Amino acid sequence: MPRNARTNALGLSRNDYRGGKSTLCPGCGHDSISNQIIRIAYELGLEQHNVIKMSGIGCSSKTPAYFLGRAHAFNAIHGRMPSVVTGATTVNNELVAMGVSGDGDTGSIGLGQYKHLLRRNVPMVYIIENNGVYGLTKGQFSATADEGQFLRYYGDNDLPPIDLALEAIVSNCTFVGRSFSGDPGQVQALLKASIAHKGTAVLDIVSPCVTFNNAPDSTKSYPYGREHEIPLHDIDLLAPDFVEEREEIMIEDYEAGQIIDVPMHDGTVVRLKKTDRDYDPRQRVQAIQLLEEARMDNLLLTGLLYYEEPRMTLAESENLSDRPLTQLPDDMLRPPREALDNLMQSMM
Amino acid sequence: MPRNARTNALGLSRNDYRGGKSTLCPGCGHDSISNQIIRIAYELGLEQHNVIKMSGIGCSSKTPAYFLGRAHAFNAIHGRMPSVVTGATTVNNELVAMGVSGDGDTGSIGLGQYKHLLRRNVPMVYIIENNGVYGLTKGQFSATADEGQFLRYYGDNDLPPIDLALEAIVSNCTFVGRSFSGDPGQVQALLKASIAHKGTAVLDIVSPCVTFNNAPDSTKSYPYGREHEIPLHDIDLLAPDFVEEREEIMIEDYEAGQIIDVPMHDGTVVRLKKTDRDYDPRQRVQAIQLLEEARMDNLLLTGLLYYEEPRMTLAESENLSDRPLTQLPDDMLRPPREALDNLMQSMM
Amino acid sequence: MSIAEIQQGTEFLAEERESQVNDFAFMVATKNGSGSQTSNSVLVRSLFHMGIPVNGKNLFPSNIKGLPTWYTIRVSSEGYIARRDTTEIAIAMNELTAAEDIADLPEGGVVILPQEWKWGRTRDDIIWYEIPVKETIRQFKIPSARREQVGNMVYVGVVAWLFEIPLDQVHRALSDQFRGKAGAVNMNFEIIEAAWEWARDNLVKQDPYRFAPMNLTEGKILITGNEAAALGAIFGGVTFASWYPITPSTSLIDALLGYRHLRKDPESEKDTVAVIQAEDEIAAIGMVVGAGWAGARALTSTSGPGISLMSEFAGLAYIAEIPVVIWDITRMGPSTGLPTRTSQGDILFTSFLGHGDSQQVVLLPRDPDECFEFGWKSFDLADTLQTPVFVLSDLDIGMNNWMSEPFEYPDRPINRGKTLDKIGLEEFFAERGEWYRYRDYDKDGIAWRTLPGTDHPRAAYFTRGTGHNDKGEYSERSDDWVENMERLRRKFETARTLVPAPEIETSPGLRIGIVSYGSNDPAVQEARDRLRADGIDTSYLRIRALPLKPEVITFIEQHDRIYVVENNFDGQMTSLIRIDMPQDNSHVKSLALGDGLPMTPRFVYENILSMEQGHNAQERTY
Amino acid sequence: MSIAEIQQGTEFLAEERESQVNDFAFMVATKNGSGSQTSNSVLVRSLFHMGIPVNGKNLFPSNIKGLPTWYTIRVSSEGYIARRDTTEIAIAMNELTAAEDIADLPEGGVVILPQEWKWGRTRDDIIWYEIPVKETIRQFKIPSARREQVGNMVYVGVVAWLFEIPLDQVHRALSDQFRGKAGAVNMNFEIIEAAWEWARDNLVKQDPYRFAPMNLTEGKILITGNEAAALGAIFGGVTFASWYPITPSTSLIDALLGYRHLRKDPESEKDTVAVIQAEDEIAAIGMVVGAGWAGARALTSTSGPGISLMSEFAGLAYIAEIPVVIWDITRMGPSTGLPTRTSQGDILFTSFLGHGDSQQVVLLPRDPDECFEFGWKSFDLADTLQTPVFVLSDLDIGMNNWMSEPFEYPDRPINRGKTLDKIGLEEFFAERGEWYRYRDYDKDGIAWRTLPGTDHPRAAYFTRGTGHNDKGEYSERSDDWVENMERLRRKFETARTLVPAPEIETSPGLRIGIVSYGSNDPAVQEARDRLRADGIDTSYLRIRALPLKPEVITFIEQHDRIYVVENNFDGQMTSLIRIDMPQDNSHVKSLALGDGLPMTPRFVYENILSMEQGHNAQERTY
Ligand SMILES: Cc1ncc(C[n+]2csc(CCOP(=O)(O)OP(=O)(O)O)c2C)c(N)n1
Ligand SMILES: Cc1ncc(C[n+]2csc(CCOP(=O)(O)OP(=O)(O)O)c2C)c(N)n1
Ligand code: SF4
Ligand code: SF4
Ligand SMILES: [Mg+2]
Ligand SMILES: [Mg+2]
Repeated sequence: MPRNARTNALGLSRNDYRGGKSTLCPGCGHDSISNQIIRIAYELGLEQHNVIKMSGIGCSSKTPAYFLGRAHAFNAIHGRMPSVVTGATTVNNELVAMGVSGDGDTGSIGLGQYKHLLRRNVPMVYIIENNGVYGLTKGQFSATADEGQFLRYYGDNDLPPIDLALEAIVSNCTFVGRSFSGDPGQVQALLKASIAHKGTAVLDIVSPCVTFNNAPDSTKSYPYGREHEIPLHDIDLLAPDFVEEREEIMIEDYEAGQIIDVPMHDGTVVRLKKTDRDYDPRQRVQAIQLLEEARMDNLLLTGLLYYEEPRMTLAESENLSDRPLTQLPDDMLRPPREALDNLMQSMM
Repeated sequence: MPRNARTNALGLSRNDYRGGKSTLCPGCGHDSISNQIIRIAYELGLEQHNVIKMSGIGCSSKTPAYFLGRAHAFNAIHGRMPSVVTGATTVNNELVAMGVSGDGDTGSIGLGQYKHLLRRNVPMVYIIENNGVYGLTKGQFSATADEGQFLRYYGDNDLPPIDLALEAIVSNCTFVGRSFSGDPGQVQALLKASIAHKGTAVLDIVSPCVTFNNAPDSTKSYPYGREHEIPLHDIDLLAPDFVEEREEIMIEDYEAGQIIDVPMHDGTVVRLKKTDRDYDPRQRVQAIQLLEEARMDNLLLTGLLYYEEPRMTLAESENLSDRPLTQLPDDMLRPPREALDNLMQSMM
Repeated sequence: MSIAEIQQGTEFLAEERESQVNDFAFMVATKNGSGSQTSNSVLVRSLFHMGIPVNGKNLFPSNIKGLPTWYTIRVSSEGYIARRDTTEIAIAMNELTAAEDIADLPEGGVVILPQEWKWGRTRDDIIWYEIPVKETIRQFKIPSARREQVGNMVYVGVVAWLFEIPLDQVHRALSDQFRGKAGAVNMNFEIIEAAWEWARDNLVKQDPYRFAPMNLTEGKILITGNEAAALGAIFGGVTFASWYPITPSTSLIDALLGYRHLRKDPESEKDTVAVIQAEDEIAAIGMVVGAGWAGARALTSTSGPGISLMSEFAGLAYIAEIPVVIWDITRMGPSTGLPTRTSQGDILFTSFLGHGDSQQVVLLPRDPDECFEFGWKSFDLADTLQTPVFVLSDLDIGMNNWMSEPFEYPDRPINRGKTLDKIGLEEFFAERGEWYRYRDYDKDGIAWRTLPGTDHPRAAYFTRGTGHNDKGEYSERSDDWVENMERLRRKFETARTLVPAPEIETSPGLRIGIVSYGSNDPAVQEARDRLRADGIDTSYLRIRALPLKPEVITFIEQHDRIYVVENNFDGQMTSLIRIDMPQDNSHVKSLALGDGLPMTPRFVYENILSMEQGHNAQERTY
Repeated sequence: MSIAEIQQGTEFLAEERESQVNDFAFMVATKNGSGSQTSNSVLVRSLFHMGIPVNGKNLFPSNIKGLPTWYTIRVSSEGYIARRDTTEIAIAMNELTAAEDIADLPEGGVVILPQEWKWGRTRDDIIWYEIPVKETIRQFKIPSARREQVGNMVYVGVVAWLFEIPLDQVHRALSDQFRGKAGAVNMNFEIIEAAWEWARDNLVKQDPYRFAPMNLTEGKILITGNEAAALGAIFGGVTFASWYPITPSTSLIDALLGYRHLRKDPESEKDTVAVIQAEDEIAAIGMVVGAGWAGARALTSTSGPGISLMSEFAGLAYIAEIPVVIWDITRMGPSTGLPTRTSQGDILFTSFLGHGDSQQVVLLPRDPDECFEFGWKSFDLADTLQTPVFVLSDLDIGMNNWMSEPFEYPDRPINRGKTLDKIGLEEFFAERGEWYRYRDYDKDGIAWRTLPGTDHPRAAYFTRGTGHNDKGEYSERSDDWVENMERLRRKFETARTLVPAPEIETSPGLRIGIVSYGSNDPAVQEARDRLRADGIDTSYLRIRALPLKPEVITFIEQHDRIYVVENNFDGQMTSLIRIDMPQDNSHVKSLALGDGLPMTPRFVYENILSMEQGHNAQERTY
């Protein structure tokens, strides 16, 4: 879809995908991510009434108020968004769930729920707006803060950071991306791909907090990100009609230095074009190794870090009816009188 | 110390290291682990008054009542033992903390606390008595249950198991062992080494639940363990006087197929003797790879999976006084009158 | 019996022993995990099929195998099903507790115990039957894994002979128990027969107790409260359940799984009830809140520690107005407490669950029948009120088999409350020209909601636990906050009109009233009969829900003396009554038990009797 | 002012305006994060140094930058420091709220606003001062990052000229504020001077308000409750704190970190106070429980959502008898609610925190002075009672600067309660021949404890949240359970004797009583003065702790009419009183505010006045 079209396939303008006015600090990375969501939703022609915007508590978690104003939203409690999405998507499998969380929300209080959500493969896009700090409570260390970082009241951070992408891979997440809010093109590409993914897609996006953690030596700052970001590949999204029909989804073999096509379940194809390094995101141990390297060398490697043919979603492994459970007619919600009578009879 | 000595260096008999009578099911793997704790505590001549036994809730978490009857103990609430130990060891750095937990206690409800404890490097031995099932609540799947496992009421388990040793490595734990309660010798060796370790030492011990999960096809059963256990090495503990004096603790280079000596901070040395495969537990990515292999091939690889020169404990990184904070005299607990007066003056 | 009681003595028992046919209690002491549950169930079912009103209460430890466990069975020709705290007969199968079990017997009591212990007769005021447990099973080829369980059939056979349970009833009960699996039925029945024959040939009946067929259980069923609750949920349209295992609530979910087949999608044969084991109770209620928000009928089931963990989400659901149903099968707290003992100790905490100004709606079923009823009604109520509905059952109701009338099919269609679908929303707009999520169009405090997925450009709204105006917009304005809180209070008053009314039994002129709730009902009823026999006539009000209905206060005002009977330590319902009752209520006495065991008629009877006697002694100068 | 009030009208203000010197209030409306806090603090400090009783209350949004924020400053020659809900003067620096800010002014009020808005004079019954904000700072070379903050100094200069604050006082306040950093002080002072000069040269004073030096603040300090609490903890021997960030409790921990230097180990210069940021509030209280158990003086500080999350551990600490101190700097709930608004809405929930029969000890400080006092006393109390002690402060006390007497050094040595060290234990054994952890040797419900690490072979005991006997052994026996609960009740009654007594002001013959607690105190005091001026004399009882002391009930009984003033929606203290008061209390009226703002004298005064007038109209047929 051309970017300058006035309306999209649904006849909606980009404005129709906006939300309320942001109340975040001017320049906050989170606002930029909201904008990319607005843009790709418009471009993909997302039906907002089927979208649910989910979040916890934090500056990041406020953002669902600032995009897709026509979608239902649930700004829940701190760190527990994963369970809320799990419930909502299980009872209505037609919903497209977009979750927004922070590094505190996911990495500190929410770590347990995050890991268990991933284990269950709850179908959703899970966006972590990672700034290494608690924005809303005014600048404490989060669990992704750099080791050795200094903050006025809290002194040095001597604890190693949690890598939420690595945690996702270890928890058998089948789609793990990392990006930088200062790289809107990549954020958009990953967002589009993640929406096409069946199951949980994690996007860990470095999103600087201009108020509390934007010093150039912080790995979560704009200056650092701009200087150190290393995209692993260029990402393109190819529409379904682009590729030949295939019966079964399969992953092509990787040819070094070339192109990797990752077909999604909805028919789109994520095309990864090699940049500097040869990297195939479809190898678990290699992905872990990459992150280990990134950790040791303090690199901001971005792109699709890990991808795997999606396993069953939670609703599938629970063998649930294909119809949304929220839309069952009354006669499917209450067995007939005879069913009860028979049961009672058998208990006498 | 010879095993048949009547008393140990403290003049105590092995009996003095026992606790109350176990109320677990006869044959429960957990009882065997309690016995190994009794044995090594006796052999090491542990001073029980400095030991604290910590646990959550579960059959496993009951066991501290069954060993070291002269040690203080805290049987806390389900899944939250890590935070309780963190508090206790931080305020009294002379305590030797032995935590016992279950796979449900640690892997389900407690996963967040477990990961954050590891991140903080709280000095303790963290024993997971892993049976893949909730024993005390009568046989539900835990988060370490095998994928595809079947239980009567709950059907098939379609979720991938959490590997608590892998989680530990990813969380920067510096001592990660795995064992099998049916291999008492190895359990003892690992227990001794873990007590000598400074920082969190995790022992993930497969400990069959004979009542709810002992079918031969369960990877957490006795039959399976007996058939499939592959020790990565033989482990010996060498007393401090055995080795040459060294100024600085350092890790020797690994010579393939030979012996690895891992010196501990208290002067003991953990000696690993190669068995079938060449494995050096001091390489993070290699350790992760090993676990990935174990996962794919359903192997029960046991031994010291990962070891790293310990980083600062929580109390160290907090720059706390070396004296136990619980033993400060009153004049160190309350600044003098002038201190308050001066402050007040400055606020007028 | 070593579950020592706080009430002393056994006089009550001696007094009340009106008949020795179908009017006594016995107790089976075994070891946990030894399979005695099966034997005891067989006994209960046999008696039930003989038409004798019976109850069985399992007093089990928090342990899987080996610790002492007791099972008390009471028969009553008058239909009383409350727990009796002393039993005439002890089947002492656990050597570790036998001394206490025997000591606790009343004069003239009966003990049945294994011969092989060579116990000796340590009391001469009771009747002794020594039976050959080991020897009996030795005659049979029994797989060693089964031997312990099957050994418990020996006392079944002896009991059958001694107290006259026809063997065909025992056989029928066995078939029920093993769902007709012939192998198991036969193996067990053989033992029972052998023991029966041994008893016939070797024992001399010395005691006066026996069972005789009646027809008082006809048309009745035997069921646990947790099964009933699950069944109620199935007929109430539950589509989502999330839970974390915890005794004594687990069997509710087990039953839900067991009844899921009643609700298969007829086309695909797939499930329409999602049941998810969460990683803890925070996640369990979080999922339920997400599901309820999305439009499911969602429940979770837990017990005390889980209720504590659910506090934060309960507050969110309260202020964000999400319909969810939360079962608390209460066990003894605080903290882990006594995980396998009953209690009514969560009622005060739950009714204010969540920080800040919150008040929760609570239903209080008395038995499996009401568990079934509230099982489906709770969803209608939650949807109607758009708020969490707590159902506080307890271990006694939830895990013990209760005699019950068969359940009645719901008498009204499913009520989804003020939920607008696409068409409803269009009509709403047509009628009123607007729709705002939290606007009180009907002045009952309940606003109209839409569900995610509603295909209408103005269907969406923003749900949050932070301050908002009636449009659902974020707001920190004091006036918006207060307006919303005022509407929630209006809604709570609407709730007061909608929750089940108390059951009241009274007649003009009565001056003494008993107030109680939940599982205490049988004990209160029986105590009232006994008090009546002693010339003390009482009214009775059984509370069925919070907020308290005005009837409760009126009832209390209308009586000179009120006894609030409840099974917790602090008299929590008394506190809740006082909060709603600024007028003098010093005539309200709290009769609170809180010892972990089901309420007994004796506790109620003796306490009221002595207080009333004291009162009379003071010549009404009270 | 757009923080709309539920109380209507401004008449109260007009009535009470006795003097226009040192007796009025003004309000600064700005945008959050614009640095106006500094300017407002400078104003408050200047007035304080002038000897004028002053308070400043910050009404800020839950946002980092940009949303409207208000700061109200009130001066009172009579020393009143309660919030006034209407202000005579508005410094309208936020164009988005200016319309409302201006509309809210009373007749004769004053507005100060930027010239550059070209607002026009939309009311002719108030006085307008347009000031050149942008132009003034344009004269200076100010780094762009600082420009916004420094812009706020313009109104400081104008206020100083208009209402006569000597510039040297302003300079001193600036130095305090910037801790003497000359660069910052000078830069800001230059702007202030320029604005002052502009005002002198261009404005014509038209309003009657002005400040005049007094000596009413001499020897007093200005401090927030959270700083005071931290300081109290430092002098109370805190050795461990764990917390999770949450407004408005975070600054307590920040202050603790700031004061840690007072407690360095003299030898190693290392810290003796561990402060750990936990991953959430469950972990925070878990660590504190572990530390308290091990023998530390341990605290956590949180607000509503954290209290909810702490429920389960609170119950464990209660039953396992672990001394810990939990500060709840209350904000508006339920749920996330209004995170930056004050409330007293957690008191009911907290006092029963945890499922099962639990009752918690709660302290209720009224101001920073009591925060300091309870800061150290809470540890003595927790150690003495071996139980969690909750201190319920609130956002108003915690985050606003209050005028206070300087704090008094603790008047008694540290009291570790019944803690036995090695020698103590030996003596105990020598004396009594035994020691059991939970045995009630002294019949006050409090048993003797040992700490881990005590070098004595019989020092160890087993701590658990499950049933135990008085030896600390696991027990599921009903008698053990009940015995333990009875002891805990005895302990709670001991607590009742030990917690701080209420403060009572009364004289014989008074028939009207006010009951209140916490931060409402200044409002109540001022309202009483006004009521007295209207001929309505009142007694006053200020509750300082739960459980309620008998004095509270006696006080209520002794008065004909009681007004319970509190800052929550449900009148939670009224409920707590009713629970303890079976006798008639229909003469108790709940005056509950709950709009997120600090209590005002007007709310108290007007409500009592109208009820009393209504009462008189009814000729005492009330
Ligand atoms: C239970 C609970 N504890 C604490 C808080 C306070 N709180 C609000 S947001 C937040 C941290 C937010 O950090 P992050 O998730 O990284 O989001 P950011 O603001 O940085 O985008 C905290 C601690 C809360 N709302 N609830
Ligand atoms: C908050 C809470 N939820 C649930 C329970 C019930 N519960 C007790 S033990 C247990 C699981 C124990 O499993 P695991 O940790 O694997 O120990 P195991 O018994 O298998 O050794 C559960 C769910 C509880 N005690 N507390
Ligand atoms: S405080 Fe940081 S995270 Fe929050 S809105 Fe401002 S820049 Fe963004
Ligand atoms: S149930 Fe399983 S885990 Fe528990 S004691 Fe028995 S064998 Fe051990
Ligand atoms: Mg953040
Ligand atoms: Mg387990």
